[in-house]
Amino acid sequence: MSSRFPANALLIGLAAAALLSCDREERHSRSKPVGETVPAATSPDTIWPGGTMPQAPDPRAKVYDNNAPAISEGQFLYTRMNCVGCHSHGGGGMGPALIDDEWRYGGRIDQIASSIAEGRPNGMPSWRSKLTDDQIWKLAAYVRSMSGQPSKDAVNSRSESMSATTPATLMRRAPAHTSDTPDQ
Amino acid sequence: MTACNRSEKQPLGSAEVYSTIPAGNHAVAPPGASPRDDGNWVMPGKDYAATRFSGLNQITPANVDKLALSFTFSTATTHGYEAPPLVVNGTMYLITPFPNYLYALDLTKAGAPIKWVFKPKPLAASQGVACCDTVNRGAVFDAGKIFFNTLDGQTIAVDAKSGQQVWRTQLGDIQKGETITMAPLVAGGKVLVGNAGGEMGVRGWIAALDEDSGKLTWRAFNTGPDKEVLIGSRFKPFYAMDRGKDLGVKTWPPEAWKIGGGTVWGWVSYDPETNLIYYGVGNPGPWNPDQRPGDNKWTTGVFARDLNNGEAVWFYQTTPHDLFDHDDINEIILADIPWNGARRPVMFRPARAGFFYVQDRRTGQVLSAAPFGYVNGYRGVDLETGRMIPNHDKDPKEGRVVRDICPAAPGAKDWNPSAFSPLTGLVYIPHNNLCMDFGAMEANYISGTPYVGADVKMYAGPGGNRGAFTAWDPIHQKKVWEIPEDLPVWSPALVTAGGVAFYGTMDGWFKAVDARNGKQLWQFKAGSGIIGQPISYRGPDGRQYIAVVAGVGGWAGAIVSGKMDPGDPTGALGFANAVKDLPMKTTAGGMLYVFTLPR
Amino acid sequence: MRIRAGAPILAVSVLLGGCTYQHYQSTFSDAAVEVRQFNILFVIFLVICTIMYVLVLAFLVAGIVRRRRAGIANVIEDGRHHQSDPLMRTGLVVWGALVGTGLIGLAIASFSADRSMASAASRPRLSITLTANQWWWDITYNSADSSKTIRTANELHLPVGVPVRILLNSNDVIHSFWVPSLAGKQDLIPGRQNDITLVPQKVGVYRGQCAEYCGAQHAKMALVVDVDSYGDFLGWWEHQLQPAPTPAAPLAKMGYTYVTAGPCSACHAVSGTPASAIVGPDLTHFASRRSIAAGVMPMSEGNLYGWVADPQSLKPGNHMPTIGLEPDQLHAVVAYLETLK
Amino acid sequence: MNEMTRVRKEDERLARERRKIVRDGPKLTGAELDARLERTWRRPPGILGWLATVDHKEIGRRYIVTALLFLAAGGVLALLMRIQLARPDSNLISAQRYNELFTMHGSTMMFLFAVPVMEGVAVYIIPLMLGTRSTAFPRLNAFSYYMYLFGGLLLWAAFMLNIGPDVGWFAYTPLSGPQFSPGKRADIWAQMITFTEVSALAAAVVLICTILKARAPGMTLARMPLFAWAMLVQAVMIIFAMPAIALCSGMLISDRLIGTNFYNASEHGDALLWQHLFWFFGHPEVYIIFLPATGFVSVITETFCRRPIFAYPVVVLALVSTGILAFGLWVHHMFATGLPRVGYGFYTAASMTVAIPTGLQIFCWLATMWEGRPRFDVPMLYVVGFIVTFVIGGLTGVIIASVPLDLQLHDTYFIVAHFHYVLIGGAVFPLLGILTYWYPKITGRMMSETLGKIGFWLIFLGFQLTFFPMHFSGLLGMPRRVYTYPAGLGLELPNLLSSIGAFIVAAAVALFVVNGLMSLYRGALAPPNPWGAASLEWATASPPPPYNFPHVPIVESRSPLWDHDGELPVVTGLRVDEKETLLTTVVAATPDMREPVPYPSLWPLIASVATAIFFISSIFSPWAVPVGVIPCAIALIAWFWPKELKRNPEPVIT
Repeated sequence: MSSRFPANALLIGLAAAALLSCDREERHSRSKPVGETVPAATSPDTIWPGGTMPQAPDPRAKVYDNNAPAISEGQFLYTRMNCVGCHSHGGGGMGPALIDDEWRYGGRIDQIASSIAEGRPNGMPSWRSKLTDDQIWKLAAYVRSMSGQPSKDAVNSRSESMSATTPATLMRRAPAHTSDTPDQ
Repeated sequence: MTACNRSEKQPLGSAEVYSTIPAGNHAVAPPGASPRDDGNWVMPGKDYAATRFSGLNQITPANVDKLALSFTFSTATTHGYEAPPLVVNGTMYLITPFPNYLYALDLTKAGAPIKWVFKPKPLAASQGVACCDTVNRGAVFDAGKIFFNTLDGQTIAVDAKSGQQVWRTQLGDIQKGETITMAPLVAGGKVLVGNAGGEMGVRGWIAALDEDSGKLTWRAFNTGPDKEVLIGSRFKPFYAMDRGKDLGVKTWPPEAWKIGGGTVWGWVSYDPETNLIYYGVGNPGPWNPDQRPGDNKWTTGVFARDLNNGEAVWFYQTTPHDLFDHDDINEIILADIPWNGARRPVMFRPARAGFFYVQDRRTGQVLSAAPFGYVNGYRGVDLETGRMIPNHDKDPKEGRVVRDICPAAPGAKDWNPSAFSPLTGLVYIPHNNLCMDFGAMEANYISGTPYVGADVKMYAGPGGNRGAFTAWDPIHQKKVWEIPEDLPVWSPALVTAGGVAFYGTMDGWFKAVDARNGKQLWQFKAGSGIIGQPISYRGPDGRQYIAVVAGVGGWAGAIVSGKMDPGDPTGALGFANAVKDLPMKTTAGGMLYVFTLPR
Repeated sequence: MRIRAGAPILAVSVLLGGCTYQHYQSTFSDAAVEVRQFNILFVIFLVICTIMYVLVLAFLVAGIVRRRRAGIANVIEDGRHHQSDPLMRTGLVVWGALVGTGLIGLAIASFSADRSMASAASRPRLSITLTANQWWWDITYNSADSSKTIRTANELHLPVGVPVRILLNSNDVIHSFWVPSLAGKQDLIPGRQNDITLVPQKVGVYRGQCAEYCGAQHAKMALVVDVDSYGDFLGWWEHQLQPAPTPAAPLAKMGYTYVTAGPCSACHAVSGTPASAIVGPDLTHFASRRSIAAGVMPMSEGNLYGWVADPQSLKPGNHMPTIGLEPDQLHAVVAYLETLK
Repeated sequence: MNEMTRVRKEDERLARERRKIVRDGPKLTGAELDARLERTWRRPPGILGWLATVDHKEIGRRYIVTALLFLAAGGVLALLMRIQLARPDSNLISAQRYNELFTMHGSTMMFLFAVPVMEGVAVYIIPLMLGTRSTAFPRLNAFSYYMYLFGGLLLWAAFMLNIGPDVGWFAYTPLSGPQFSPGKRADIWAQMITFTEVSALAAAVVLICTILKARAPGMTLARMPLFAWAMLVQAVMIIFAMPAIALCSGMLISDRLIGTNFYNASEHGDALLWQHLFWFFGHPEVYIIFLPATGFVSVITETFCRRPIFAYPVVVLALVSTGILAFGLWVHHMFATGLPRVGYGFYTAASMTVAIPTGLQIFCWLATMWEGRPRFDVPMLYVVGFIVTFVIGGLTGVIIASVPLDLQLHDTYFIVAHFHYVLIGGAVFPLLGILTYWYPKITGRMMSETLGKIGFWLIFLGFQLTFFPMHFSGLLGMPRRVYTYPAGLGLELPNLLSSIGAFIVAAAVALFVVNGLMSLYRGALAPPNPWGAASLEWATASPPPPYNFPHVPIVESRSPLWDHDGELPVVTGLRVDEKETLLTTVVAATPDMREPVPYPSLWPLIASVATAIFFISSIFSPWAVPVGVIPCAIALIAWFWPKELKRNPEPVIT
């Protein structure tokens, strides 16, 4: 076993790790606003007459979905833009619960971003004019982390305020169902 | 400060007697504001004195155990049902929570079929600014018309016979976060309505509409300059702390009064002899006291105004610079009490901060104030200055959680009104026993979104029971008997001349207890938790009927009606933590139950 | 002999080519009681330490250049490496005593300076609450009559000669309030209530900066301190109490609607308009401030355009987003902001 | 019956074993003894042997080389920082990247260079200086190096993968807390601390046991070389200081991973808890770095002034009192946090008191130079450079010990100047001097004197040019850790000078490395004692054989080689066929027992790999803690499994 072996193993290991995580912690400070507006209304899982058309996933999903600084900025916005007033720390109240696995209008990040931007008929305000798309997507990334969707390495275990739900780092990951029914 | 923390654990549901009923000379209802019972139930408070006392006496402690179901009716809504059914000459009217349907049931026919349904179609988005469930606290019948408010801030008058709309006036603006949930009060040709939305940073007001045309006659704001608060030369508050020019502006940081809350979403009483209306004002916004230094006039206090022109006559601030969201909107029961030899017109107020106030209703002077629940957030009321003395080591602090504040934000008793029986002279108080951890933070104001600035976690108070039904002697300020309940008692009370008191529990038990000693005589398990007002009326066949609507919800029941996840203790502004077990004890619903004695 | 405190150090710094810059963020100043006492104490310490240093160097040089005739050095070559010069033994004792007394003297000087600073600032007549956020300063002037409290940001106006107590708290991480030309720094720590009391003595404009590493933009979290005469200060306070007038010019009116209804009102407040958010600085009298974005750039139309158009490129990572305004919206917003004197 | 046969068979086996025993003694000496000892003490060949070594000299060399690599890496980061700060308002390097740079520079220099290089030099030299054949616990020594290596690799791999820490080398909460440091950056920093503290604790235990139990017979505590005293005090300080940072970094990781509330102010945690615990370790840490340097200065001054250090007991007492006092002054890092002012008074007094022992040491060195006949080769030049530079740093330390002054100077570039004066001046200059001094002993070759002198003057002048102007940028109001500064504050000139100076220092370090590498092949061959020094390490060959000394020498004075011009008296009787060393009593160093020395083994490496996997995986999931412990337990059990259970032919205790 020549001494060349450990050098190669080290390099391969490093390269693999590089692919795995190099972008997870990149702090994208957007000096240019995010491209086009949030897609009109990516519909939640429903029936597509005549067979399902494969919807191209929104390109921004992977930029925001597991990005730790984006989720942390989303947490800042969640508190300061008064989302906590209606949804509390995920348990709900005026608004529906966000830590469970039921999503009326879809649990994917682009669907949540669309709910935030468009608003929903039963009282969810439309934030399109108040928040930029970048902020909306960061909020959506944080909302997904409240129900344990993104990977555990990208979420914060707690905030510097009263401790509420179980830490996101310990939350079991439940697949998102579009099963909840809006009120009459 | 007396704090009755029970040492031994008392069995839930059974009464503990503390003292005897005062013989003979005790409080009575004022004749003007509380006329003889005519068997109808035309307003939530039964009468202008808000006694919620029914003069019928067919049902007595002896025969109440034979009460049987007469008929039921489903309202097709599943949010908190806080309103009473109204009964007017053989027709029962039901106003439901959002979307606020108005049903008319014909009591003369068997099974009370529907005569007509009026659908006001309020804006669906108004559900997004209703802080504590999309409830409605009741309609009112007067001069052939039914008056009620819709969640999106409209007051509507409907012809009682035909169900056709007479007039509709838009008063609130949901874009600013305003909703209306209170039951109007109709008196002297005027309909009195106030807005809700203290948690949304609105500016509170009370308005009077003309009964026939629905046009706005006057509107009095609860913050801002004296001109807009309709404070003029007649205004003579009893205590020095409430005197001063433009206190609605001076006791706030600049501009903060414009988003300072002070809403009117509770109960209004009226005294025909003095033509004065009495109502309580809600909490200042935001909940975080550090963000609004000053007394924050005229929030969390009681106003007395002239009915015709709305001019303020006196005001008493119960909690200056409110610390724990203790809105002062609870019911105001008018009564006359023996006072060294003479009869003194007073008002009873089992207030949210946990003190039972007896105040002279002509001047607002506090005659006595004693805690009717466990209180450690305040040291007591200083009768010279009238000022509530807070307990400073429970003061909320930004950036640090203050623990074990009792009573919690919903107070020792929230909006659910108590009943007063002139026969026993006691006030029957359905209330909570909750404490809380309070984490204040800076609140950011965006119109139409919540403006709270606090994380709260509530839990059961001393003794472990989360609620109680208490009979209170207002003269000696003493508890006569008390029934501890497992869950907070969020249903209003009813007491009848027959000597029976009725109330409901949040897990669906409708209970009848002896008004004298609190012994439980009868109970019925309804389909959903009961937070609605029970009523007693004389049916077309002359027999006494008891009616109540079971539909859990409101702030306490939001965890069920709002389909919340109990995993977050701060949900529903902190109430979720206190009632984590409620979803296992009741489901949402909206069913009317009417009981009577079998023939 | 009360030497003018800053003189010697000022001289040294001028020597360093510092004369062209006005020293408004440096400790070489005499604008407040605290910094004067700092300079006096600094000079005392400097003198004593320099003396000690010269002694050490002298001893070192002596040790190096001492001519050692044969038989004098106690070295192995002469077999005398186990002997030691009695002079050195007494020297050791003298040196120990010298160092000891020098340090005790400095300690006493330090304690007395500490006490005199504390007593000079003992009866504050003005209370200000300074709340640090990630990367800007939120300032509230408290007053007994709560309707007289005012809220501003990134610019501190102080009356000359009046002791002022600044209450320090933080909304997020640990920052440090430091205006070198006035006084020493104090940390702003979440969960603790610190405070600092200043007694400014000279009217003028000074600059301070956050001195505790607080994240990405720690370097661009400065604040400007205006020490005015008592009259000017009261005038400024009165002016700050006035709500912002609604603009008349059409472009500014368009800007008014955009700011008070658009994304700006989610974070900023302009009193007298529906916008009352507190996430970002209060803009009611924004145009009367000397700097933009916490002392990053002086207030000018060009800088205002640059900042409003794209704050992320000037202060990357801060919470103010790049909205991507259309050119006409940008002109309108800047026009409106300039009316907020 | 079979009991009797079994005992008889056992006795026969012992007799056969006893016949095989060979001892060094009058009969067995010279080349044949060296060959037999070489065969016993040599490590197995090949890569596995290289990984399994327990020879303190190999581990020492690896420590030094790895630490110097990290010094170079940290130095490159410093150059990048100085490029960014050369001009005002420059954005060559983004804020995020700059914050990572200064965090990595600080962490690398403090945790991956300064402490380990001192450990490395001590692990190499102490056994030689004390006249023994091996350190105590040589496998623990190997384990400590691997933990240090893996800790360094973790930090720098994360930095390369763009998940390096950006919270500063002392990572104050709540900035390093879960909410304000998203992702795994701060966790990786905290876990690197776990690695380096385990490594430092292990090395400290090795050094303490070696110094107290393995000295040559006759070397009483009063005759022990000053460098050994310095390392003893330093090791004891490590043992008292490291647990504080172990606790606070552990609490930070649990806050960030499972949401505990140690530093959450709103749930009644406290942000200052971190600062107290960190600086309780932090200040002793800088003395842990400085005390070995005082040892180096004593060694060099003694040799190049041709006489023992003046007033040896005073210097020893100064070392011990510095070690103790260092634990009493950590709050001078927190003068601006609003703690009660009277409390600060105590820490001002303590911070000034700690200057007295160091002042006395400096006097003793100067007195030695006064009395001796100093010869200014490169090491002695570094000692002079040390005295000129370090005293400035010490005096600015006295200045910032005063509360009113520190409130202006805390967290400014004045502090950056102060601690570079005391760390580079106080530790790196003596280090460069001692590397030049012991280079012949380690490699058998002399370093070039001319390159050495050029290198010295370059680094000395470059250092002053870099760090003296920082005093002025601090007084002119430039805070620490700013990725840029505005023009017009008078900061342009000092920063430009600092940046130029930084490149000169870099050139000097490069020159030193070139000199080191070149001398490996083209340096003059070094005799056993090229400098004519007095201590025992110069009594054996250069580079020393694996067994260090054919016979363990006897010591009768503080400078043995000077007092015995001929052969040193020796002790014989140690086994030759087995690895064995002599243990002596703690104070009087009289021979106590013969101790078998562990053989090379892979288990330390395997145990440290298992521990590394356990530490790194517990960054990502709390379940890694219970699961990761199992492989560590297996590795440690295998490591400590006794070699044979049969009775040893010869009772160890004579």
